[in-house]
Amino acid sequence: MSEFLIYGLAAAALFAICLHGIITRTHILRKILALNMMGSAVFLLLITIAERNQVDGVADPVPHAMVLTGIVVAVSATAFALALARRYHAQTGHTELHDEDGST
Amino acid sequence: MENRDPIPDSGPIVRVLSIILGVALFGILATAVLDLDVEATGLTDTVMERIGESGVDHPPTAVLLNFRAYDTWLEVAVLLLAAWGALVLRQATRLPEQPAARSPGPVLDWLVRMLIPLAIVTGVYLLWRGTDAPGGAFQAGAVIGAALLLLRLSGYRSIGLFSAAWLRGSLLAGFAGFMAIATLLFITGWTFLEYPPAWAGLIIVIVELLITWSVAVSFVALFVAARPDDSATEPVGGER
Amino acid sequence: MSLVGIWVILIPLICGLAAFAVGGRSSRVIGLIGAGLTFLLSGLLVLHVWQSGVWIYQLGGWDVPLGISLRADGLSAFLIGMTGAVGLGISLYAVRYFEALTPGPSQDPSAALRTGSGRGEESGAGDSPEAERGGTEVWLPGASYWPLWMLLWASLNVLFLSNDIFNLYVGLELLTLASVALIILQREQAAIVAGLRYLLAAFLGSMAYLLGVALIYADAGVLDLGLLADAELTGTATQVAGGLMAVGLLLKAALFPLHFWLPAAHSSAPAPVSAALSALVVKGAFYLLIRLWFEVFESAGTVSVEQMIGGLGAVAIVVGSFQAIRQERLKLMIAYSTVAQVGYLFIMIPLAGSFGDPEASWRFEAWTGGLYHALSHGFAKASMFLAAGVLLSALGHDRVWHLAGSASRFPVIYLSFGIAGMSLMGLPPSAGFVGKWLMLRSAVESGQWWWVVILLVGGLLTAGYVAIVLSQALQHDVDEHTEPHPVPKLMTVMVFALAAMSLLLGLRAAEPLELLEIGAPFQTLMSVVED
Amino acid sequence: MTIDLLFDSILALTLAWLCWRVLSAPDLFKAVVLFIAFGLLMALAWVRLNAPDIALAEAAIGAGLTGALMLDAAGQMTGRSFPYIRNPEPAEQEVDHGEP
Repeated sequence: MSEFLIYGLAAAALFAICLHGIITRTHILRKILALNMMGSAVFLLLITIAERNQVDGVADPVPHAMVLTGIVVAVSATAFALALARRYHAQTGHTELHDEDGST
Repeated sequence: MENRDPIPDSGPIVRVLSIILGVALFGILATAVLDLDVEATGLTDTVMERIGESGVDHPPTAVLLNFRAYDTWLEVAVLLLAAWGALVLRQATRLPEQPAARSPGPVLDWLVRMLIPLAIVTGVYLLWRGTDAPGGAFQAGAVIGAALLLLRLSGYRSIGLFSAAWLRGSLLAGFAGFMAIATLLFITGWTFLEYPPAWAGLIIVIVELLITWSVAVSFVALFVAARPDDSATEPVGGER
Repeated sequence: MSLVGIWVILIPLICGLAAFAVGGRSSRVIGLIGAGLTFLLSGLLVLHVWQSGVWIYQLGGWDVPLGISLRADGLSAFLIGMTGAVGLGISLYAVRYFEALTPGPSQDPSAALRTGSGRGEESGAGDSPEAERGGTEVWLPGASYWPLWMLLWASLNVLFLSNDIFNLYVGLELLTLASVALIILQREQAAIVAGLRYLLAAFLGSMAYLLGVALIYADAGVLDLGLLADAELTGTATQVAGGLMAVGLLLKAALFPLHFWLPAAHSSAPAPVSAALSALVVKGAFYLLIRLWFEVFESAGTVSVEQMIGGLGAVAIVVGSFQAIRQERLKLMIAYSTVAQVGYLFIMIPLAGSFGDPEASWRFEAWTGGLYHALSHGFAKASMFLAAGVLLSALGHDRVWHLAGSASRFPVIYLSFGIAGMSLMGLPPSAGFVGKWLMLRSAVESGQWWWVVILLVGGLLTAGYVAIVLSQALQHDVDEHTEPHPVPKLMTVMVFALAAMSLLLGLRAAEPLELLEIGAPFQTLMSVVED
Repeated sequence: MTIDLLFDSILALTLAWLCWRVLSAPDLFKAVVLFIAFGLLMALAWVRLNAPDIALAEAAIGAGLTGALMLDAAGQMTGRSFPYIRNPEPAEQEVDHGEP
């Protein structure tokens, strides 16, 4: 049953790597990619938990439902963020988030 | 090789601090994971005991559309909001029309003619299967959405599907339909989001159908609306 | 009557969807009906909890842990009531505000409200053929405002009523997406950057929260808040989960140093949206944090962590206030003031935390004090942002140093600004005073004198930026060459009404405080007497 | 059993490596392609973890749809498929701020 540990630790590692990516990468798309993979890391942990919770070969369906919900929520937020990023890029040509310096 | 995104692109101090933070976080998370019991049952038994009352046989579907239907209902609202937000960004009530002059070409035409029916059949199959085996509304919606998108991107004038009223109706269908069913039952005395046992299976199928359609159209809307106005920014004289 | 908790979620959703489906100008009517009904239902819910105590509802008829339950205790009712009252005020204001934005043959106040660059207007023009091809439908910011605002309101009520940690995650996401969609309503470049940064920050916060949910579920096997509270979790996994959830929510509640996204996001939105974000949305994350902190992680919390969060709150008060004093634009000043005021809210954590005697009455005092401060800030900050919106649409700018002498033209606006400022400073007899007084008393009783110093210094700093605005406005040298645009009366009335509420709630604090006792996670004065 | 565990370990390590590559591959397009591969491998891991339906959703939505959105956005932001963007390098951010 150390399948649980392998994937659980993998989820922990992925989460940490993605946090590093969000902090250090300034390109908006990289940040969005990192956030998405961070979501996948959490989902991986949930599915690992579901597998651990199995009874007679049936995995725990509650984390499965949570992951399915989470995937849809994540893609919604991602698509919206991409739409914003692309509009921003089309307006300014920037690929990084710049402050407006309070000017209008 | 074009390198427009120099990596790494933050200062060295930030990088070092971030690595320290990342390693510390990994350590903390690993400790937590190692601390968890390796054997547990969670809610598996609880779900399996009552699955007979849910109207479906596939446990995740039972959880999604009956036991925790509230989550799913709100999740469809999140999707609706994202699509609506993308439309706000375009200041549009409908999706832009596909530039008309693009002709698919024989290969693409053949491919589209083959793929679209296949995708739709796959989608419906996934939906239908979802009641007793892996599959379900969101997967089916994604596949059908991909088919619609392909239809659009390959230059076909879609069937008036994305007029303002159609778009709005399609985006709303899942959330509003789900809400209408739940509200009607609620008014007639049932607990909110409770289905009459005899009707549970049918209601779930209807709700899944509506969600599938909304998911498919939302994905198309998100994909198309995410593009900054191609028509507006194209050089003057270009095709509309 | 006992089902009012469902309707308070359903009605704004139904009205929001109806406004969405109808579109165009009539969405305003539906939005207003929705605001009125939701306000009434919020009041009924408060009444219901007041009379019959904690309300619990099993959705779908499935008992926990299988299903999801809704729960309204005094705290939930308190915040739903606040949201209802502030929301109604904002809605009435927004009717007139967005009318002024509607393109029409009259003079062009929209140009005054648009602070965006020329670029945004150019692409706006590029879109219009799109809208024209859609037939009679012209794109109106107001038409999108109403459905989104109704959805935002509903998601706040979802958040305050939900009793399931995963469902709360979905509620948080709903709240975030509605907020961002509202921020970018006018598509100004500054708003798009701010909205994007907010969305990414909130997304990160949600992921941390969700990881915490996963760990808790792995540890406890349930998601229901009540069951989790009974389980009295203390393991390492729970502590890590608590830390992750707390950090995620602190990011969403914008506690220093995780506030980086807030000032731009709150100041670049349209005024009714800024008001809703600062007054209500920030409280959503704050509410969830204290709910979890004092009910689920009660036994896992430690004094040092609590003191640290309070310390961050103290830094937020000082840094936020100084930043507010430095700002040249009024909306940014008010947004930085929110950063500072959020700091106050988190001083409650060490005061009501596990410092000293766990049975002590000061814990409840601090808890109610913090919440009362949240209430007063809700009304006062909404009034301030709406006041800034009036000035912006009348004068075409909101630069603090160019407001000189405008008090003679907008006496009610500045009077309201002063009253709201008084509440933020915590001067008697405002509601802010009640909150601060309770927190001060708790700090003295528990012997944590260092928070007394912070609370007092914070009041002085708040007085600083409020005084800057008022002293500018009261100067004599009137800027003659700009004739202000006429501003609808209703907007001014709402600014005043919200400010007045922040005062009245200070004069009549007994009932709201008693409401908070219902189902409170502490030994309350009442329960001590009963024992 | 041990072969299974070996497979799981390799899969987990590959996932971590891919994640790192997505964040550090110099070419943005390549990063997005790696991201799609990451999503598909993640789906494979979920199949191993007895969650085939969720794996299906991840492959269709997480890798497929998100990947397509990302590719489209990367195309715009690297200026490869959207010729109207004049200067993608953020060199003169102060100049192009006001008038277009």
